[in-house]
Amino acid sequence: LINIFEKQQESKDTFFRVVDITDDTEDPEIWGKNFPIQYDLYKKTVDMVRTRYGGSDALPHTPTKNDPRFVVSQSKIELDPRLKRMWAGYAFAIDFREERGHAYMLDDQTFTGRQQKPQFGVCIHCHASVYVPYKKLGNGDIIKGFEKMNPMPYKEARKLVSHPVSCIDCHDPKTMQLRITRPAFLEGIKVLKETQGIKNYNPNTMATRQEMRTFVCGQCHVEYYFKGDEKRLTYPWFKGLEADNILAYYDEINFNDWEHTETKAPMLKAQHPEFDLWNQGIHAKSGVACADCHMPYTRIGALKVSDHHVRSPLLNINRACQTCHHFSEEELKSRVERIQDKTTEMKNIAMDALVSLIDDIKAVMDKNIQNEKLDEARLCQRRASFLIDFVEAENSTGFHAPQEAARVLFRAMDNLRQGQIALKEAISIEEQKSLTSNLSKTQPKPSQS
Amino acid sequence: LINIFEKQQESKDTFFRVVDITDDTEDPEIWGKNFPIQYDLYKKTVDMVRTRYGGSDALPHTPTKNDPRFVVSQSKIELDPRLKRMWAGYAFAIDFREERGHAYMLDDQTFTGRQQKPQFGVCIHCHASVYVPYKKLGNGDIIKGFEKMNPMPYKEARKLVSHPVSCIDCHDPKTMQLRITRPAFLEGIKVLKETQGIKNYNPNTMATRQEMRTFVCGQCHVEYYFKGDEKRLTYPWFKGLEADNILAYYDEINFNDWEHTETKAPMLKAQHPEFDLWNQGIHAKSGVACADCHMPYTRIGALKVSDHHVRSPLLNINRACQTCHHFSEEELKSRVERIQDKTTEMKNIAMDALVSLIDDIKAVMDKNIQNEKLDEARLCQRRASFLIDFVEAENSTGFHAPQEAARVLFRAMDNLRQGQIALKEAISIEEQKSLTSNLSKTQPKPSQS
Amino acid sequence: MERRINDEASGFSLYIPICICLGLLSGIGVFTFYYARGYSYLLNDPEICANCHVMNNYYDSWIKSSHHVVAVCNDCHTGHTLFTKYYAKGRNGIRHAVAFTLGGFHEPIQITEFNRKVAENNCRYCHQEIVQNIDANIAHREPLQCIHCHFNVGHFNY
Ligand code: HEC
Ligand code: HEC
Ligand code: HEC
Ligand code: HEC
Ligand code: HEC
Ligand code: HEC
Ligand code: HEC
Ligand code: HEC
Ligand code: HEC
Ligand code: HEC
Ligand code: HEC
Ligand code: HEC
Ligand code: HEC
Ligand code: HEC
Ligand SMILES: [Ca+2]
Ligand SMILES: [Ca+2]
Repeated sequence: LINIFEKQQESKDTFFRVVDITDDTEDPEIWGKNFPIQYDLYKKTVDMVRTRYGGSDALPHTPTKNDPRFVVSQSKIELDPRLKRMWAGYAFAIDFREERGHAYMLDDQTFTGRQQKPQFGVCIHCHASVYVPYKKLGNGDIIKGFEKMNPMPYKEARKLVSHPVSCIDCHDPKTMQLRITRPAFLEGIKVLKETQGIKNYNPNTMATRQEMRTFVCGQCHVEYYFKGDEKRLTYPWFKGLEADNILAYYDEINFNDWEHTETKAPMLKAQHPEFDLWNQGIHAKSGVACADCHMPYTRIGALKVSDHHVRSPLLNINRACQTCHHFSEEELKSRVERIQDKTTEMKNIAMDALVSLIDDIKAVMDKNIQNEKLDEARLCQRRASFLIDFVEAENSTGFHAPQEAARVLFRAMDNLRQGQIALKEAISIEEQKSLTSNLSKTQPKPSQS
Repeated sequence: LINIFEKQQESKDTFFRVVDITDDTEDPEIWGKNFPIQYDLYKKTVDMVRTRYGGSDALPHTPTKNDPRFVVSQSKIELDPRLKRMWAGYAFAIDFREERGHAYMLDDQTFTGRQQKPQFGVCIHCHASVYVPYKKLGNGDIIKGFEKMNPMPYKEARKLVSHPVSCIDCHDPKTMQLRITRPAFLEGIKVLKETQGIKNYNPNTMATRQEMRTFVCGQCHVEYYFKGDEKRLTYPWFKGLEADNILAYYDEINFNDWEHTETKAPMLKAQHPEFDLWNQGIHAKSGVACADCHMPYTRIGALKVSDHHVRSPLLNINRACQTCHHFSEEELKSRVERIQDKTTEMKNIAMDALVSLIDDIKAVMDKNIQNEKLDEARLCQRRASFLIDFVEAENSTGFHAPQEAARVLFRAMDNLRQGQIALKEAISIEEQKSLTSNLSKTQPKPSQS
Repeated sequence: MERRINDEASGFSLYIPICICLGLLSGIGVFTFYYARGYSYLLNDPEICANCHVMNNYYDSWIKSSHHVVAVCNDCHTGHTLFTKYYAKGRNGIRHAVAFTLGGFHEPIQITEFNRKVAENNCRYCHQEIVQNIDANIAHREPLQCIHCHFNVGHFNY
């Protein structure tokens, strides 16, 4: 009677361990000996297939000394030059490409044109298997290793790592349980839970299995910034996860990524806030995890395994969606694309409006106008630019939370409107000034007599 | 225990025809003799219960000669005075209230403050049981009756009807099948299907049963306008059902509802586009009909009947939603309110932006500036106002299609931005003029010599 | 996520209903159990579940489900060990007979935590082999819920 539910206790460890895997086993090939199916699927992330808005194009590239890659993905800044205006003066205006499979993460970072500007070891947190290197660097303490690697020059830190994200980054080698290994996420989620009244949150002991199926991805697919000179990787979740919360936080600590070369506005850049946006959507509310869609179970022989070929679910609709949604693949594809088309329509209108605000700010600056209203317009540019970027950089083109993505673009548009009003006022203030100064010219001043 | 006997009896019995119902039986009470359960539920639409954004408040009202009602619902223009600025010069600025149950439709129309402006028989199409009256008026032909009643003075037409929407308006008395009785819908859906390449569409012969469960509601819960002097009730679906399509159509035929008293802009009013917006949502795509949520099946003993107490589904979540969504009532309620809160946040920002555009247009007019750029600003007001109204007047507060409602408000905000730019240009053009005219004053003109 | 689960009868408070059940076996209890076909639970024929109109939807959609050829109601809704089988049957038979007679249960009907565990345990009983890899090989405080993804393999929910 006690063990009505004994079934699930039974028959653990039914796979045989060909080799022994320890907490220092970095190389996925060795893990692959015990888990050949997952390893073979994992290697498939080299595939490059396009969807309407996702996946990636395989473009041939003639290797150079600085960039030995034979194949790269399409350049987003060439496809949409407005992005260069948006990011004028920032490394992203040099090189920004469509992201592709996990297998490429380390090379793509090492050889991106953005390396023309000095980069640091902190970058590697999300582009390589750093668990073992962190441990070594910190003599067993990954936090210490993290703190040491962050401020290193990139080239130097790069020498310490050798694999893209690997088994050890997501799995506990003893139990194969999911495990969070990324210091920035451990600190970020702790801060976030505190804002919700939960103290000392530790996902590795307190998260449910279903939550872990999202958190392992949230280690990297998030908006981030580098705090202080020690370049500590920080997730800006102090006021919450929504775009507005993050913007408010950056404003509060007045953090700037760079100064816009055309308008001198203090700018912010948003990067891949998948976890952040997903959290605002109906799937998150329904407990649907990243892995449910991006690593759906797939039957191999008599076994169900998680599809370690992490990719666009639109390339795998029957497994990724149809267990929960009993509609045809075409229908489900069209639902996603309908959401994405609308997001894209709004994003395009917002981008044009942003570019015209940049033009108009410059036009006012050319008139040598300089007053507080102009600064206000610059603030509007900063905010609008960040909010648009939040949706542009988020890689589901709005799907992870359609209404929320639209709301963020709506907020951006409101800032662009206020920016135009500020410019109108900046001009009229100036006219008042010149009027009064003209008057004063006509009447001889006491001082002159 | 008697209970059990009853239950097992119930499951067998089908209804007996107590009375004979013909195609001229207008009075629901008579139908009620054959269908007592549906009739009792139908009468319940007098209930007034509030939800966060829907339902209705029962407010006491001291009867007057013009308005003998003892109870009315809350006034939306008093709750949000910005609406009076939005509609300045139009009847809605006099009286506009939260809508309530079907039982009130005829009284609320007869006694609304909007009757202070002359109204016509066309109004009655959606506020009374007109099927039998139309037939009488048109000697058997409802279309003829429709055409006759439309241009009548309201008071005169009002004498011809005596019930709110009744059984005969939705049901074929012989088969009890759903039936479309509203000329404007028959014509509107025909036009719409033509744009989709389907000729001579007739819902009564060509629609599926599930479609009919939406179409009967679409007879009235739609955006509309009155065409020409014959005041023909017309549904503006010539380019499609989306807000942009409808706006484009009105612009093309340049139709105006009224001229804005403050800015002289040619204005448009949107009304209850539930059917129009629902069509853009995921529920429509999934074939979920109005009746599925607003008239869910409910078990009375062993019988399953459609809940003819048409109301907010949030007052009936277990039947309205839980048949499809396996979440708790609280969870489902919070999902709806989360969507509605975001819609409301955007609507409020847009309303403020609209009011400030109105102020700014007036400010420019006060400077006696008059040029094509000012007219452009007025067009932006017209468009933004219609788009905001489309979401404001749609009674689900965005729920019927969350992303689409946000997209419509985004479009409105873009128009408000362009309006401000147009005003900026209107001013600078004027300055050019005055500059040149000043110059010309200083030099004596040939003509003068 | 808050799944729609009947919080009544938390999985393991097993003895209480048994006592009630014994109690009910006298007087009207017997009548109810008999007349309202509570005993249906003691038989294996799905049609018998459908004795109750409130079960009809489930019966009708079970007929259309991927499982109707391989699993009857009781394969999912009663345990596979002798004791749990009759325990669950007796327990539910009485609860449902009473609920049916007195009415006042939540509609749509919600499975109790106890019966969800019974059902998912039966998923595992039949699909042990195919799911052991995702179920047993990953040690964690709790297993994944089958119905998170496969919520209507047996029938739709109403
Ligand atoms: C309900 C299913 C679902 C969930 C849950 C989900 N996604 Fe996605 N994701 C999608 C879809 C659909 C796309 C769009 C793919 C496309 O456009 O080809 C997408 C796109 C992406 C992309 C871009 C993929 C590409 O091909 O360019 C990334 C990265 C991503 N998601 C990460 C995540 C992360 C991280 C999480 C969890 C925080 C998550 N997703 C949760 C369905 C989902
Ligand atoms: C260690 C950091 C890290 C972790 C952990 C991680 N990702 Fe990624 N992911 C990346 C990087 C970096 C890229 C881009 C690689 C590139 O473009 O070279 C990427 C790319 C992707 C893509 C885009 C693939 C394509 O074809 O465009 C998807 C989808 C994705 N990740 C989903 C996930 C999911 C789901 C998880 C968790 C199960 C996850 N990622 C965990 C860093 C990570
Ligand atoms: C918080 C985790 C994180 C950090 C830190 C991070 N990245 Fe990434 N990076 C990602 C993810 C996730 C992707 C894939 C999604 C995307 O491209 O939007 C990505 C994609 C990329 C890509 C491929 C797409 C592109 O932008 O061309 C490059 C190159 C890249 N990162 C370089 C860098 C550099 C350089 C740094 C340090 C300044 C850095 N990354 C820091 C997570 C991170
Ligand atoms: C980006 C994160 C990530 C990486 C890298 C990763 N896994 Fe997994 N793995 C997962 C997730 C998520 C699950 C599902 C776990 C669960 O359901 O609790 C999983 C499950 C598994 C399981 C359990 C059975 C199954 O298929 O569900 C095995 C075994 C496994 N992974 C092996 C590997 C091996 C071997 C590698 C390296 C070649 C690897 N994993 C790399 C995320 C990852
Ligand atoms: C584990 C279950 C699960 C998986 C897997 C899943 N969904 Fe969903 N999906 C849901 C739930 C739950 C909802 C919320 C509505 C509901 O209760 O049915 C939802 C809602 C949606 C909606 C409507 C909400 C919106 O944002 O417009 C769309 C579209 C959708 N899913 C598409 C997809 C696609 C495409 C995939 C695969 C990439 C997918 N879903 C994978 C469970 C799932
Ligand atoms: C998927 C369920 C669903 C469908 C389908 C649906 N509605 Fe709704 N409807 C709702 C919800 C939820 C609300 C919000 C109620 C509230 O705020 O109290 C609502 C609100 C309304 C309201 C305002 C009710 C009030 O209490 O003020 C009207 C009128 C309405 N819907 C008409 C329609 C029409 C007409 C259709 C079909 C064209 C339709 N609905 C389709 C769920 C639905
Ligand atoms: C003949 C026209 C007509 C038809 C047909 C019609 N309605 Fe209405 N409906 C109205 C009017 C008019 C009101 C507002 C009554 C009032 O405020 O006095 C209304 C109000 C409502 C409300 C608001 C109730 C509240 O408490 O706020 C809902 C919900 C609703 N209708 C849904 C439906 C549904 C669902 C259908 C189809 C099954 C339908 N209506 C068919 C004209 C109609
Ligand atoms: C195409 C159908 C239709 C026509 C034509 C129509 N109504 Fe309505 N009316 C509705 C519906 C549906 C509602 C409930 C939804 C709402 O109030 O937004 C309603 C609500 C109302 C209400 C109650 C809420 C409020 O606005 O105070 C009044 C009063 C009203 N109508 C008056 C009129 C008048 C006067 C006319 C003629 C100028 C008219 N109606 C023409 C369908 C219509
Ligand atoms: C606003 C539209 C509307 C009005 C008015 C209306 N009904 Fe219905 N009725 C429906 C819809 C929708 C259904 C569901 C039909 C279906 O599923 O095909 C329905 C179904 C029925 C059914 C079939 C059994 C059931 O409950 O599903 C009966 C009987 C019925 N109505 C009687 C009446 C009576 C009597 C009245 C007047 C007191 C009435 N109806 C008024 C819309 C309406
Ligand atoms: C007849 C079935 C049915 C009914 C009734 C129904 N829904 Fe849905 N709902 C769906 C389907 C189908 C989807 C699309 C996603 C999916 O495939 O699960 C959906 C999606 C949703 C979503 C996510 C999409 C969005 O717009 O964000 C929400 C929220 C939702 N429903 C709430 C409700 C509520 C609240 C009610 C009751 C007022 C309701 N639904 C009634 C079938 C239904
Ligand atoms: C005496 C009439 C009757 C018969 C016969 C019947 N049921 Fe039920 N059943 C009910 C009622 C009433 C409920 C709702 C009880 C509640 O929710 O408290 C119910 C609820 C359920 C539930 C969900 C509630 C729970 O306890 O988890 C399941 C599962 C179920 N029945 C399965 C079955 C199966 C399997 C059979 C046939 C072996 C069956 N029923 C035969 C009347 C019956
Ligand atoms: C293949 C397994 C399977 C079979 C066969 C099966 N069921 Fe179920 N049943 C389930 C599961 C799983 C649930 C819980 C579903 C949920 O909550 O999403 C359930 C839930 C229920 C419920 C409660 C309703 C609810 O949504 O929780 C009832 C009642 C029920 N079943 C009756 C029956 C009857 C009667 C039969 C036979 C005609 C039957 N079941 C056959 C697996 C099955
Ligand atoms: C009595 C044994 C038995 C029980 C209990 C059972 N299944 Fe099955 N199930 C089978 C068999 C045999 C098949 C293969 C039949 C087929 O492929 O249609 C199957 C097929 C399936 C399939 C593949 C077909 C489909 O519907 O997609 C899924 C998924 C599944 N079962 C899940 C479940 C879940 C979840 C449960 C518990 C709620 C469950 N099963 C309970 C025997 C069972
Ligand atoms: C996160 C979602 C998810 C969960 C949780 C889940 N499954 Fe599945 N299951 C799937 C997907 C996706 C497939 C389809 C695999 C394929 O088609 O290759 C599947 C397939 C199956 C199949 C059919 C395999 C075949 O093709 O014959 C069975 C049986 C099954 N699951 C049983 C279970 C059982 C039992 C549980 C609980 C222990 C469970 N599943 C939990 C997603 C899930
Ligand atoms: Ca990509
Ligand atoms: Ca209302």
